[in-house]
Amino acid sequence: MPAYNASELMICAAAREIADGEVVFVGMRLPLLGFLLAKATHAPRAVGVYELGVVRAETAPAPILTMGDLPNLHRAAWLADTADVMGLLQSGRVDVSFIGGAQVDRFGNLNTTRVVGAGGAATRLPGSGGACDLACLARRHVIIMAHEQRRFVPQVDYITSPGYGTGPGWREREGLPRGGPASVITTLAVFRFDPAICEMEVASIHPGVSIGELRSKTGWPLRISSTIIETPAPSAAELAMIARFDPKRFWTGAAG
Amino acid sequence: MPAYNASELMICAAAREIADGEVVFVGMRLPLLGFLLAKATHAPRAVGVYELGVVRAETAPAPILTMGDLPNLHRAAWLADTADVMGLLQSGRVDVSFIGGAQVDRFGNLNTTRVVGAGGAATRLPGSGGACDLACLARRHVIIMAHEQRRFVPQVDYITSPGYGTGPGWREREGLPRGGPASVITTLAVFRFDPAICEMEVASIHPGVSIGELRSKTGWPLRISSTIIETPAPSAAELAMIARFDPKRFWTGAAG
Amino acid sequence: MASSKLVPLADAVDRFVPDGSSVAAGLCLEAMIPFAAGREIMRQGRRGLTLIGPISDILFDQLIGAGCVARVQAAWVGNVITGSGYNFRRAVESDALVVEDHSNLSMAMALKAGAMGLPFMPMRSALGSDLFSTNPGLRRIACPFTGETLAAVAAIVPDVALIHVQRADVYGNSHAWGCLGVMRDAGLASRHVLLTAEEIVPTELISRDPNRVVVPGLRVSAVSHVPWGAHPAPVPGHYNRDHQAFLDYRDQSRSPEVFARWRKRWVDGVAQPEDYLGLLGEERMRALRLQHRGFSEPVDYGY
Amino acid sequence: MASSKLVPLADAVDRFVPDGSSVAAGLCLEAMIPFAAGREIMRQGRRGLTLIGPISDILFDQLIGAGCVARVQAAWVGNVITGSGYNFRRAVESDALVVEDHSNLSMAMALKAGAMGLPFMPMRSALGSDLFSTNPGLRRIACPFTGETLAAVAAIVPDVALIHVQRADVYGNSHAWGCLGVMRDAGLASRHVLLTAEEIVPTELISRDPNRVVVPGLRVSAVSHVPWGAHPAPVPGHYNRDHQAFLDYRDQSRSPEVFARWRKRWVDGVAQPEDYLGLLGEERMRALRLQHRGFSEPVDYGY
Repeated sequence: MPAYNASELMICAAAREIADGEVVFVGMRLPLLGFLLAKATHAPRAVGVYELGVVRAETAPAPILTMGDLPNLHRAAWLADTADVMGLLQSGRVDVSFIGGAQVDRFGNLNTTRVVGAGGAATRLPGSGGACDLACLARRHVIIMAHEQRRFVPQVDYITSPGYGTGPGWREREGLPRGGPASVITTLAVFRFDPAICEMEVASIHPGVSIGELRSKTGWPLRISSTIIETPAPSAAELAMIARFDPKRFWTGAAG
Repeated sequence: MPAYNASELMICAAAREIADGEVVFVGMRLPLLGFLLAKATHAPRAVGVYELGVVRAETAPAPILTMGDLPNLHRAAWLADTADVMGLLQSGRVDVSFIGGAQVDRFGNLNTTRVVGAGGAATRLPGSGGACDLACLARRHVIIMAHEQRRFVPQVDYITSPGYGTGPGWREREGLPRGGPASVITTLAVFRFDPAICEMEVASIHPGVSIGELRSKTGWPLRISSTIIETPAPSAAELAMIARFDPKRFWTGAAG
Repeated sequence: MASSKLVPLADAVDRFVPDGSSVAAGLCLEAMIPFAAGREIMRQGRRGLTLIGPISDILFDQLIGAGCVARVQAAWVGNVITGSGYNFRRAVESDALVVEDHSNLSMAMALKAGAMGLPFMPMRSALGSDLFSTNPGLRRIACPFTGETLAAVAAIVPDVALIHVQRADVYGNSHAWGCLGVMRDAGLASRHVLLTAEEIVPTELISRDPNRVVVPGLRVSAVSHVPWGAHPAPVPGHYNRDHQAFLDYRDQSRSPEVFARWRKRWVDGVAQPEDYLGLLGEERMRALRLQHRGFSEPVDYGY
Repeated sequence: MASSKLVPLADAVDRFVPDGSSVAAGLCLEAMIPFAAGREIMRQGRRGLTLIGPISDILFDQLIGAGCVARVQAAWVGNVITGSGYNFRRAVESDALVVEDHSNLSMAMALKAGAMGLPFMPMRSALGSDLFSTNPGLRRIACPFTGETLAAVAAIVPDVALIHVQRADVYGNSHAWGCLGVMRDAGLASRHVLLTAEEIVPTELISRDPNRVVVPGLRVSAVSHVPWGAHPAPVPGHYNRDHQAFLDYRDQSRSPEVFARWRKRWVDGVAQPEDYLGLLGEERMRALRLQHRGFSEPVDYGY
């Protein structure tokens, strides 16, 4: 079995969340690589949408670090205004989106704005960008983040990107038209949400990770799916493709 | 004095309503020719805006009958969406606009939608187009129409394009942000509005027209400005320029 | 990788414009009007349509005269250079047609709301007008921040938008240029987009200029190759407006009888889009073709 | 006939960006960021600005670090490829900066309301989020037609928009291409538009393609010729993103002390925009220039 790191495993897991032909609001970093991997493997007809106003069905002709890099604009299917692609999102035409986060709770509420430390001092983070819009408006969204106890908290300090709020019925009451988190891909496991209670549960655990480690790094009593499996490891072919999209290992480097 | 007809006189009067450097929402027919005449004479820096999404500072390179004719798009300053140019209008960046009408009342309310005949039968007209928007949103607007008793009525059958409603304060109460009719150019006279009572009064009377004729063709007691003058007749130079813009006399033909 | 959406116009209309559809057309106002698609709808005898658009020149009048239409949501229906649309007048005056009066801005905002996935948009127009009396999609509201009175316009989501463009590939990617009217928002708002195109071109010709795409291919259901598909309306890059056709139409629509003759000659007698060109004649087409060219400067999307 | 608006960048900033202005920038999000205009604002020691924009990469962090900024209305402030913006963090955590949190969509709709002359726009985003806790321009409303809960976003009307484009004439007519973000609406919304352009070209080159105009010349107050004016952000048709500059900036902004050195070298030490190019060096510029070209197909606006 080829060597891989957590980033590469997460990219492969992200790619699997995309079905062929779906419209994907792509985002940056690992999700971008996951989208490119999906396009190159099982989802060649997936279409990428970027909040800058870009829609593209074909993979960019050269590696990119940001969605605004010129190869991502070259031979795009559509270059429009942010409002135009946000219209696709708001009218329910985006199947799946990806969001990173600094803090998450059991209902998939996500914080990328402001974290309060143990001593009460607040740390300011960059904020929503498009994350709040994706969490509110995509048909489903996938959360990707590092699994650490300070990040998996009983209650987030600020809801930047709404998950299921306080549980069943909350999104409807708030006026959100659809969606909610479908899964959470972390450095340790993949979680899915039980629709009856809107709470995440472990669906697959990464190779070499123990349930005990998972529990110790999660700030609430962890629920485990009765059908839990081991997260499939990346294949040599998948790793080769990821290397092609991130040749300098900018996102998949040692830091993982 | 050169021969001219009522259309040519009205075009000259319309041109005089445009000051140099103003942004003009142009419209069709006589107002279009009035705008072109103004550009060619005293208002070379006037900018034309057309509801199709066209902004142009230079006169079209060939005569046009409709604003969508290709010469009107050639070397335009901006080709955008209707919503974009309507945004200019709605945010108060259009100085003056021109509107035709089938019925008008003393407060400058205009009907181009539905006229009820003497017998009670309704005649359907084309409707607002952009006229309602111009009457609501331009800094001022100019009404151009034939002067007949059936058109100058005590009360219009349908307010397509609001004037001053029922008088002072009405526009503010309705929520209209600005504007109102500045003048009415007819086949017989030019009217302006007394701001104190928001009612039109004769500002100039066309050569050869009597006050009696005006009164007989107006469906309410006519007010006459104390500074009434005779409407200046078109000069030979103006007539030559109009002929250049309407070489086949499509809008300035015998029908007038 | 995608599959072709290129079909004959008759098939596209058959599939995407069933009886009772709401149909947006005339979205560039006076240019690029989808007259060929309109003729195909008449030929197929569609019934009970709702027509949606700001200003469609004589397209709506034709469809109304052919009995295809139950309802119109429009800012202006007539003949742009001659005034009244006689079929429209007859239909309204005989109560055969429901009309919801719009202004150009209210129509633009209704379609923008549809494009944005919103149930309404605010605006400052129409206040004080009688548009409120025929249009249930207009209401007065107070701004939640300033308290000002505004008009709210309900979203319009057409079943299908008929859009004529200069060039498209077989997947529905296309370029349109000129005055764009409400084409962008109407295309994004509609459940289906039916494109007619002057030219079918390779995909790379479109993707070499993605800012020129007005309605993205992923929102397009069918593409049909219809040269002169907007005649007698003008198409930038292809042909000028055929003013004479609009003047002639005034007389050809004055009564139901003369309109029936117009329809027989120009619609029912024309089985294929190509036959229309034969009827039009080469001399007339030559007179309408561009006499002066005006090419854009290329731009570079390299990396 | 119109008069020239071409002025040196220093004059444009001096005249149109006084202390206390609200300034929209970074309107294409990651591309075409007006970094040169930002440096000139720092050089002139502007104070009390409100910065407005969805995602500005490190531009806002620089202006905040230089002490120019009192308030930020933004969706995201940081360094796109490295994460946190350290000057931003320090300023917020020391209460030296007021932040109104937006999402990209709420910012787009706030500027669209400004562009359309409306006091607000509805949207379906942000509901259930804590953006409402810091942003007084967000309220919950009920749709006047459907009764659904929506968010209302108050209009933003910036005093000035800083917009970098590929080419402009001296009157403010310009072409911009690539990903356009919220450039169109922000330009239309703002009281003044200050253009910086890679190239100054004859008017006819612009008017030969009027669909390529994003912000119309009549809304532009000043044009400055600033080649490489968006560096280190990318500009389609001109140069790629200088990733290394963004990586370097992370380290150059970790503390006020190292940021002061960055500022001295890259801002205060650069009196003229041309001097910046000297500092950058020909070798670095060569590496960033386009290696692969990708020209658009011309279109014809003839008649």
